[in-house]
Amino acid sequence: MIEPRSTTPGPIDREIPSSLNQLYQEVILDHYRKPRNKGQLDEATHAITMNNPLCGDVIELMLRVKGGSIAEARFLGRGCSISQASASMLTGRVLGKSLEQALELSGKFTHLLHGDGALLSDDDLGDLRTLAGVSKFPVRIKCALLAWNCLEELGDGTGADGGSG
Amino acid sequence: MIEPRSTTPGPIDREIPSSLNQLYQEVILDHYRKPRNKGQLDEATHAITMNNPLCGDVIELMLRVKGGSIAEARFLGRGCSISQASASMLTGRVLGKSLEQALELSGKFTHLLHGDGALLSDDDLGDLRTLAGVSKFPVRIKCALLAWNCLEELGDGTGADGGSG
Amino acid sequence: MAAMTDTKHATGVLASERPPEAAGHGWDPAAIRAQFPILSREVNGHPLVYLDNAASSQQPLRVLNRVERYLREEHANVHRGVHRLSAEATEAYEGARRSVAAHAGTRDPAEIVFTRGATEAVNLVASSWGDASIGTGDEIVLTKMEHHSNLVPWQLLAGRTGCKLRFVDVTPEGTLDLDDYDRLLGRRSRLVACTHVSNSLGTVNPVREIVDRAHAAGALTLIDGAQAAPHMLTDVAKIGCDFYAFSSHKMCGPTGVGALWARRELLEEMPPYQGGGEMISEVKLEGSSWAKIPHKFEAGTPNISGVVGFGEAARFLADLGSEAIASHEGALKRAVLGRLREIQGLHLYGPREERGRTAVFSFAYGDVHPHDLSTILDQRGIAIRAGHHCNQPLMDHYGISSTARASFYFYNSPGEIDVLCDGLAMAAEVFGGVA
Amino acid sequence: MAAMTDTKHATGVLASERPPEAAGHGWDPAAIRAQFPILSREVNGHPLVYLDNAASSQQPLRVLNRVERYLREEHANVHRGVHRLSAEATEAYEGARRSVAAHAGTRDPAEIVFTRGATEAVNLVASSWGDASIGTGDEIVLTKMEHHSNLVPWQLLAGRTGCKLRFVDVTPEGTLDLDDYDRLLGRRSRLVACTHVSNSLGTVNPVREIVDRAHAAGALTLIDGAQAAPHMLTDVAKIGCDFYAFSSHKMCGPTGVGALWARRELLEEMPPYQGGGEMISEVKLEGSSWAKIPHKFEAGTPNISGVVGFGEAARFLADLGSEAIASHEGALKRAVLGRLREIQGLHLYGPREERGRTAVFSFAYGDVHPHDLSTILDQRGIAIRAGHHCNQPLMDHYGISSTARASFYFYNSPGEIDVLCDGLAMAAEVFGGVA
Ligand SMILES: Cc1ncc(COP(=O)(O)O)c(C=O)c1O
Ligand SMILES: Cc1ncc(COP(=O)(O)O)c(C=O)c1O
Ligand code: FES
Ligand code: FES
Repeated sequence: MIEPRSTTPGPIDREIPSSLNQLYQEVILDHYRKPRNKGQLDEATHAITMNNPLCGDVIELMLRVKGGSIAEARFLGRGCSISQASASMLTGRVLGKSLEQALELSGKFTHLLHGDGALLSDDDLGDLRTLAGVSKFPVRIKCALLAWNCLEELGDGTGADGGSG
Repeated sequence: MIEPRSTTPGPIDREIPSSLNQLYQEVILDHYRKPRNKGQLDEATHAITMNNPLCGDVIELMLRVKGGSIAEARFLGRGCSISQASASMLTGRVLGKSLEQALELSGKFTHLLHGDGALLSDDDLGDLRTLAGVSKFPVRIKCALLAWNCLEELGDGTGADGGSG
Repeated sequence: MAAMTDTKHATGVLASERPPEAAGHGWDPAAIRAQFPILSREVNGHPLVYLDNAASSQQPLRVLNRVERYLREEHANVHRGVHRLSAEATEAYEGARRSVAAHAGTRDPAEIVFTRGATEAVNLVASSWGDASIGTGDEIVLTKMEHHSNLVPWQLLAGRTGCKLRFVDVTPEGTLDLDDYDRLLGRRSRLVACTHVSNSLGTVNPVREIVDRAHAAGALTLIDGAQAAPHMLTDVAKIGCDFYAFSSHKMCGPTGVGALWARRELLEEMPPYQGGGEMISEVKLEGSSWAKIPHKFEAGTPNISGVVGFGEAARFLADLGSEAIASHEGALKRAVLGRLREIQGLHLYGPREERGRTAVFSFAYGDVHPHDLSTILDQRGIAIRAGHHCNQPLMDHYGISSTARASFYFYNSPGEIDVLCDGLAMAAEVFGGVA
Repeated sequence: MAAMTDTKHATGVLASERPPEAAGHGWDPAAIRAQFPILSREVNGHPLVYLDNAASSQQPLRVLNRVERYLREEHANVHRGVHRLSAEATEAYEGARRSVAAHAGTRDPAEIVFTRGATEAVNLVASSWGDASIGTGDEIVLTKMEHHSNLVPWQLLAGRTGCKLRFVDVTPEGTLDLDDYDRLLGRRSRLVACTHVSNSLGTVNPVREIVDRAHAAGALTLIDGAQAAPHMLTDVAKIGCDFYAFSSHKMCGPTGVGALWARRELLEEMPPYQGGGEMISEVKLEGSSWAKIPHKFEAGTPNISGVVGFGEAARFLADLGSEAIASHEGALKRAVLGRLREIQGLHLYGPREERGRTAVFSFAYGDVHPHDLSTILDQRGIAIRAGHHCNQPLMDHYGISSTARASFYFYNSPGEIDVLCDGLAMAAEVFGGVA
């Protein structure tokens, strides 16, 4: 019979792997726990809800576009730290941009997540660069892109419902 | 590229395996090619059709029971040499027997096919003993038993339709 | 490649060559682990700690080797063939049916229909029995803890027939509310379909009781045994149910195969399920007649090698013995419960005591999202599952969208519990503490 | 056991380690045979001569080893998992989908739905597309040479919907009567379901022509490719059909897996098939929404190892090359036709010339019943099939109940033709001559 509690053979390596430290940086956890611009946007001109097939988590992205540029951005929904941080950062970085410019940013961000290191020096990405660590965790890239997929759908026009969120 | 016609490596063993000679004895092939009592039995008191799940072949067995004993037996259907020979022999061996006695014979025959060598000296089985070779070919036992399964169904009373075949 | 792998797992090969030792009498954890080649794999520089057994178990050498022998020496299409390979393949296939029948607790192998898995077994019943027997106004009683595989097929049936689905409530402790069950059961109830063991909570439901009450109300019963069969809790004769569904890949067997057990009379009455080869007796252009059970329900070439492996898995478990498995898993369960209770911020769903549960543990860990937790543990080689576990309505019931789930099997070791707890501590550190 | 087997088949292992040699450029029959461990087996003291390939083919080491590696190193349940094994298993599974898509001739892997086999693929279409699209008065055009798997599902659909089945006649040479086809096609035709290659006769049907005429009449088309895919005749883009069904186990892959290819728009419109895990997007007690294609049609844990092997088989065939396979099989076909013509009392069904047929040969041999012939040949290690080959209506058409069938694959050798002919001579002797 086995003992209900035994010791593992050999000492356990207690150090946190650097890949994890790079993934879960303080900035990211901060956005996760205190997301910016999370809430309903009553005067949204564009809104869409998308779901992450990996986990079923859902994000709703709402934009108010005024005079050709994004005047306000908010999001709702729940998910992991990566998806929440990414959404939170998105709502800050797209302000003042046209939808086109926002899509360009989305393209860059996607490349960053797929390991394009050159983008680490692209200031347009701002704090989004702290999410570069996700590139080492391929199954989690969908998390980081969830809010951005919403943006892309909105940019394509297909998701715009022109009314309230 | 391969040659359209080549020779096999090494000489081919041309001798017929003894198991085959025992299986396809002349008596059996003779019953196959000249089945006895094959045809419609218009005055049948018992008749049933059964199918062999191995191959889909079908045998219809018809009996005329008079005064408690089998006065006439005929069969129809098609199948392999073993099933045809077995049916042909059945129609000969059960004559004059009561249904009960016929079922007893069926039991013996079944044991013979499952390898009970002692039955080789049982005269009641008669030429059915030439089918003992089937025991070496387990998948073919169903062939040898097809007509006998009809008999057993009739004996159980379930298959009797008391009228014409 | 095969040869290389064998050299690498030499101990495993040895273990497979002395089955009597691994089987039954003295339970030798090391010998048992050695039977499972994948357990000696490393992940991210750490020994694999595989705690995702409720999703799919691993296969022992006995099963791998049996399947390999089948493929290297015996493969041909089954049934109706005269040549040797076909006869051998058929015997291997039908022999496996006998082993799986024994595992399910029936003496009649014809009561076992091979399917792709538990999911297809439920779909088979919904489609064959359901479409023939269910109409508008009829009710099917399910529970709020059903796996999607024992829920969606009934939703689809309801869409086709207009029948109504009713759902037995789940208590805060994660057990079925049997009073609610009594309220729902009524003269319109035609079927009660209920899981034997919850794949998220580990709850072992009182299936005998559930079946008896259903029968008293005149309803048939389907028990989803996907999470029970691996632990040898399956005994259809004792449970008294009408249908029982389970999967090979959760009980040390291959993927792509499972079984529906059903009472012979039911199977005989039910119309066929899919059409094709093997399931017919006679085919004419104008119409066809059907083969006897179980073949009536097995259209087309089956998963022969999968079935052969499934049979070997059933024999492997039988050789280990249900008591030995239960006692080892019980010890693991006790130990895990003790340790998890000590961990700050960890909230366990489902039964908090040993009784009435298996060694499947779903939990929340502070505000660490289950997927983040799984990513972190994976860096230590620990495989847990994060998500809704195909139990979205149960998640809704708890007001959550996912849990972290660690599910143990008999080949897990107490040492792996330590590694898990250590991983949880590391996750707390990564997240700067858990609330 | 695995280790022993490997030692025994050492040449095979070597061959598997240098795929480039076996693949493409020079066709080395010995190296190719060495890839298939079962081909070095003996039956009744004779080397196995496996001529039952139309029923099921054998698996090469490449496939066996890929599956074994999967099971020993990568197995976990697919999709939605975060931990390493689950990610690897998912990649292996979805990678196989890409390989199978390439084999079918599509660039869109989402157009490939994995099923248990060709039979289930047809049933899927009959159930999902059929129940949603077909009503009383509609007609489905089939042919008299369909395998039961492409006939019975439509009979069952006709039973559910009241639609009518029409059957294209077969000429004495075993080809489709296209004039009859034209007569049957009409404005009520909703679907034409036709086999690409006949499993009994070897006839290669003019599928492009059949599809074009169906489309002109406004009907969709399903091509049963079970006997075409093994010979790399499958190219859905060129054929232009709407559905295409095939099986892994007939093309060097595992049993229990096959594929339905269908045009993306059709799959997207079609309602789900079975309900359960994997196929959902969101599940509520009251109702559910579905996953994107192809997952919408793959309920439950799939045959993961089977799919992985299927993908490897598709790559194996691609590496051999369709031209090399066609040229080797063409040579075998020529040689067999030449030899069979010389044999007294042998009556060949189906096309008597090379053109428009594969190397599948159904025949009668005097009054020697096909099962007796198979028993006799088996004593020489020769595996042929006797029976109706799931083609009862075609047998009825010829007024027979069964044939003997020898079906060749690319790993067969010319020497095996000699052995077969010799076996036939022996059978004549056993029967005291054939009429
Ligand atoms: C309780 C329960 N039922 C049904 C299933 C479905 O089993 P499978 O995916 O093997 O068809 C599972 C496994 O996922 C399960 O845990
Ligand atoms: C022409 C044809 N269609 C369909 C099938 C059915 O394939 P499976 O049994 O693999 O489902 C077969 C094989 O038996 C076949 O030859
Ligand atoms: S795990 Fe759901 S969004 Fe990241
Ligand atoms: S093969 Fe049909 S009865 Fe023998």
